[in-house]
Amino acid sequence: MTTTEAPATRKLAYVSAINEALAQLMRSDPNIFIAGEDVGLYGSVFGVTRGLMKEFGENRVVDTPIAESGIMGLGLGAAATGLRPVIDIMFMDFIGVCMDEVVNQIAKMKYMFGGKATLPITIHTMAGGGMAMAAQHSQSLEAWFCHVPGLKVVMPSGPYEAKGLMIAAVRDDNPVIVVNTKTLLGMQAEVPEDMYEIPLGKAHVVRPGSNFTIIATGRMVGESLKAAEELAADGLDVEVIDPRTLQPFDTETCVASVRKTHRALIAHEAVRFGGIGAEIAAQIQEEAFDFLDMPVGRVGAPFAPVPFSPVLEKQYIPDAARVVAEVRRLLGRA
Amino acid sequence: MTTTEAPATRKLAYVSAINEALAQLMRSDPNIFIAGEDVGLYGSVFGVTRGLMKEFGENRVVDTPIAESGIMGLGLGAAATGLRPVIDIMFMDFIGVCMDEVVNQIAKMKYMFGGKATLPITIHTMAGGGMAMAAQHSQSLEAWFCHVPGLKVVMPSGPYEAKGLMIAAVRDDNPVIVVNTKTLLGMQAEVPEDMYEIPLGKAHVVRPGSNFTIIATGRMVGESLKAAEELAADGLDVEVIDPRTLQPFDTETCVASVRKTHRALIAHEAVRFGGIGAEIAAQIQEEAFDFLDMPVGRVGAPFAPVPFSPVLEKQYIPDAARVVAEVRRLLGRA
Amino acid sequence: MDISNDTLLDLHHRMVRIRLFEEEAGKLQESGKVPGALHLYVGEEAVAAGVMSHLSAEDQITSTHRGHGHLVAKGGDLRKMYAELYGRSTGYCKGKGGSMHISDLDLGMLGANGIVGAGPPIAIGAAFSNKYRGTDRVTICFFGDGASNEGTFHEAANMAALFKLPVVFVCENNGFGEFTSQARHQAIKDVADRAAGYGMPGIITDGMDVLAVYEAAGEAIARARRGAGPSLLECKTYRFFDHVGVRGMGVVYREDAEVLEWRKRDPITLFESRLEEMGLLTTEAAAQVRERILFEIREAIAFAEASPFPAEGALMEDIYTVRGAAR
Amino acid sequence: MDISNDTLLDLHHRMVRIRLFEEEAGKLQESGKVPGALHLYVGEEAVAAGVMSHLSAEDQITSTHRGHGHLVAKGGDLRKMYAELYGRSTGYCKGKGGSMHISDLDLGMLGANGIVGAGPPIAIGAAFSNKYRGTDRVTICFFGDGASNEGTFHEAANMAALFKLPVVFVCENNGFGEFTSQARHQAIKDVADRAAGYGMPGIITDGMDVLAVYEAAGEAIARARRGAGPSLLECKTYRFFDHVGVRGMGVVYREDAEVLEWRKRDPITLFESRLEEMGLLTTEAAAQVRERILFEIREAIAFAEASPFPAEGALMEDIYTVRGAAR
Ligand SMILES: Cc1ncc(C[n+]2csc(CCOP(=O)(O)OP(=O)(O)O)c2C)c(N)n1
Ligand SMILES: Cc1ncc(C[n+]2csc(CCOP(=O)(O)OP(=O)(O)O)c2C)c(N)n1
Ligand SMILES: [Mg+2]
Ligand SMILES: [Mg+2]
Repeated sequence: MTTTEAPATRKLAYVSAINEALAQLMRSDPNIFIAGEDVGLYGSVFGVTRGLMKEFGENRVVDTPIAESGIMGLGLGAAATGLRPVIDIMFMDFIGVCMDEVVNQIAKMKYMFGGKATLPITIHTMAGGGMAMAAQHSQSLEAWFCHVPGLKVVMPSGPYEAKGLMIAAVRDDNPVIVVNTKTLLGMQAEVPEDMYEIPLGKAHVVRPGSNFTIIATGRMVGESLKAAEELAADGLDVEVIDPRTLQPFDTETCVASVRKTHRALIAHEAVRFGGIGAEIAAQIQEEAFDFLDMPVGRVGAPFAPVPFSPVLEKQYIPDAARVVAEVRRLLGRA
Repeated sequence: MTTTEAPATRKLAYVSAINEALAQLMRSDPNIFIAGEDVGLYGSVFGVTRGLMKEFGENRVVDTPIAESGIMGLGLGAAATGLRPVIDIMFMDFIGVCMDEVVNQIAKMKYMFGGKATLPITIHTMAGGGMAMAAQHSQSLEAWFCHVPGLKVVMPSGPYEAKGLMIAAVRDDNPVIVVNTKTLLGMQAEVPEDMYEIPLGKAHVVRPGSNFTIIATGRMVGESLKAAEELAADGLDVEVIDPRTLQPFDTETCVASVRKTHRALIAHEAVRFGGIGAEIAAQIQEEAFDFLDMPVGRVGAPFAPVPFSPVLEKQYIPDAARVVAEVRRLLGRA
Repeated sequence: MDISNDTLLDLHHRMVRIRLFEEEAGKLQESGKVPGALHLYVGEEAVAAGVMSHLSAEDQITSTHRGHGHLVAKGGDLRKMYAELYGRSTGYCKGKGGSMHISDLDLGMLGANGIVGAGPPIAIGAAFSNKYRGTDRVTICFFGDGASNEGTFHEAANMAALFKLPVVFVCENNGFGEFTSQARHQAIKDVADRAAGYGMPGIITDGMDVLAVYEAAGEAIARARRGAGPSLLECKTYRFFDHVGVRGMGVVYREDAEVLEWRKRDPITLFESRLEEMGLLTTEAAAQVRERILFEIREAIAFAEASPFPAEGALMEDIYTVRGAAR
Repeated sequence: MDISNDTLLDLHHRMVRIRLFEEEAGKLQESGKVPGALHLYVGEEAVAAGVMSHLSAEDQITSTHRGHGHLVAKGGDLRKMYAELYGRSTGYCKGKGGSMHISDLDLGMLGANGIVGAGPPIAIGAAFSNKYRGTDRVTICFFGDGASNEGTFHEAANMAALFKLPVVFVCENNGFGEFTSQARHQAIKDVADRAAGYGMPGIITDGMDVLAVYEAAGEAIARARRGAGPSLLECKTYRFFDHVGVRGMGVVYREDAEVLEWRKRDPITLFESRLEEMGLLTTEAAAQVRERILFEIREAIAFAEASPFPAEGALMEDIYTVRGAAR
């Protein structure tokens, strides 16, 4: 864990950052293995495990049948007996077919057994739309898992976060769901070469600001930064916060920001109704009620399945423009 | 649909109200059938389908193997081809094993097919703790489904609601999840003998009040009524609202109440973090910000799996006392 | 086997129609005109054609992510199909579903599906419905060798056998689940071996020979129609293209030689030779069939391209059925 | 079969220990002392005893909702077991799990489970782990005839065979899934018939005959240990009590005559006759075994009753592992 290393000069794509994290983790701990559909020979359909089977062999990079409940159980049983599995679920949408293993088994085993089980298991998956993959390959379902005691949930917003959160997730002794975003896979940023952890449960102030707070997850962090630039023209000095971990949630950092700025909006790609933004908004008004100048706003997808047609999908998926518009609406400037 | 009939004089248990609704529905429409584990010969482990197989036969009251994905698919395929299935999932916790069918298939088929499918399917299940059934037989997971476009979600709070919402759910041409509460099954109340529908999407003001609003779901409606009585001693005139339907949510009725009372709290049995209370709180502060005298409060289960031991379970499950305490805390009177 | 000349030519026509539809779709995607992921059916035409020629529009099928072939074989309207791939409002799903959700309920096509293994539970539901309503309609469930490892297949197969539902499970065993060969995803050679574990017949047939499929499917379907219960029909086939898109050679997960070997048994070429031997088809006649279909395809693509994208309001429509608005 | 007298008496002891544990548990529940749902193992003792006597604490098992028998047979501490049923802090799960989640990881008992069919995926994970670490440890997956219809069984069985995992799937076929007889939940008579569909041996044995179970399990376990892969062992048995709780007669879903017929083949009585024939047990010796176990049970119940309930703070403990706190 070396978060204080000399600054990296190297740029890496998001997909490579994940890949590097996994390779370094596997080199550092022989108990770590990866299992999932086409993670081995093919290197995963998203390329996140490319080259790993070659380096670590079939026993540690396991191509599985298409059987997500079986795969998830494989991870659970292995974790309960001393290994440290990384289970890859190709698209987050597919987690429905192994929901019981995640929610009733993995999340609860420790508690049900009176604390005696330790389950250092990482579930890695890809969320989000924007690729014309329609309703069953584009969802962001993180809110479900944030509602389940026993799980941790992280959502990287860029290559640096993708690597650091993956390392922290795998090293954590609890079940952690890593929700990566497929449209970010090509995004480039500076990523240290050494292994570093981004601590779970700590939010990151990506852009400091004084009179408006945007709390954004995953892809919406970048969109919110763009929105912040645009809103600067309105005289707004926007603080952008990336919670990085959604469960446990860093209420403190977010509330401290809102106490300073008096205004807040939460932005995520998931459906707005019942998304994590609802919880964050509820918490902010609970903890910073007297500081708020206006209601806490929310930007999320409308209440519809993700449509296929790119024209519809563009209307569907939240972006910087949507954030700007909502901020202006809240401020009565639209 | 005869909601305006002469008042009933007959009392019925919650379980019998469900049973009567199902029997009347099946008599009225030969396309309605029920499928689930032990719903036939045994009449369901909760007794909700007792006597139905005798009256309607094995073809319409179908005992299935233990195979929830299969059962849910059976309902989906039957609904898509003209029948009106009621699918029984014994405990709500088990819905994890057929989550894909509910969320990726049933909820989305209509939209994915450009509107051409009609899926009049009702999913009936039992939620809630209080019976020392531990972590996998006691959950309230309605928030998951409220986050999924394409589904409707109802949560009856008493026998009257159990019957009227079931009839409305089955007659509705959309997938509706009916979340009943197992600890309410013995509750008695007046229930009309005829078939009546409680309209989906309409909240009910159970107890009018002037200076505090409690929005409560399922079992917490009764608990909140008790809390209201107790809070009357504090000089509070509490309005208790039962949304009855959680998706679509009747924001209007709730917001109107809060604009009048200026103070609100949401109470549900589900885990507080990410529960439907978060969404309701977020909406209220969005729509009634200037009317609020204090933050919108929330009562829900703590962030833990449901424990087995009755002493722990009692600490875990929200009740009237918890509501009273939270209201007092919010008002600075605790 | 008792099979009319008309049926023979119809089988041929169905196969060629699939092939050309898919080849054009692949080109459209490669040229960037059609967005999203396309799972093409090229190489497996004999399965869809052989099965579908026993069905009417009132018989249902459930499909997979690789669903174009099924819909074309069931008589799908190519205009609506291309329009859907293009994401236009005139498409089968008004542009909301795309390739992975293409469907035509009027033809009994209950949808392609983006979830592997989602079909079998839906299929038994349709079959249950047919039985419940006292019809002799049958439901075909298409699924892959990869999908045969999903729990949903197991649950549905068991229920189908138990309830003697009029359903036929057609396994399109093309030797791969995505990029994983059958030998690397299951310890058995024949998916049909699983049938006995549910109490239904398991039949293996040559999925490159449309007549073999036609005959085997005919028996299984007849069995289902007469109330004798479900069957599992495994068709050994091969996908010539890649899992997604067109390129099928020079890939890491299979040898080019293997592809070439299978291509020697191209179901269309095989069947055309047979028809020629039988004196039912000449090279010219075959070319004419192709021409006619290409004409239909070109017209369909033009239709698609001329069609409007979904209007702004469309996004929030078709999520719920409004009372009284539908059936 | 090569089996020592010690082992024979040990098998007997295990069975009686289960029986008496369960009978007492049933009484405690009927008297209202023990809350929640109890799924008792009475009638099926030969299965747990016959399998478990091949295992050490380093071999794992996954269990079901009907899990007491498995834990008792694996050497579970009756004090911690009763304390758990009572919801006390001294219980196996500190009172947080109860009957349906009773577990002892130190004994390799990976938990009873409230979800039917949850065991098989977990079992293959433990087996994978044993293989990964190069041990010769074996994992036993107990599951019911009802559970054999869940997709999870199918997925796990396929993966186990594919990866040649050291696991034995032991189907406790007691003829019912809850209140539904086997004939009403699957179209096959023998769950073992499913083994072939995965490429593993399927063996049927008399689940009321502890020696038959012992022998069949011994072979399957040896096979797993030597790296030859998984097996499916079906034990035909019967539950004497009701699905939940004690009353097993006068119920709507089965005939009393059927219960009585099976009770004639009570696994303990059968085995005691056999041991008597072999001159290894007398009526008095059997009574002494019972007495000793009852003594252990009474002591365990007293321990449970004297144990404290979980303290207030316990509710929010044991949800997450704090770094450095555990392994
Ligand atoms: C539940 C689920 N898991 C994984 C995938 C990703 N996926 C799409 S197609 C496919 C392979 C399916 O193989 P098979 O069933 O043999 O069909 P084929 O593609 O060979 O026609 C996979 C793994 C998915 N769509 N759904
Ligand atoms: C996923 C799921 N579905 C349904 C249930 C309810 N249930 C508990 S035990 C049981 C019967 C299980 O039958 P079987 O596997 O044969 O075990 P047995 O009870 O006969 O030992 C059922 C349906 C459950 N606990 N989990
Ligand atoms: Mg395949
Ligand atoms: Mg059973």
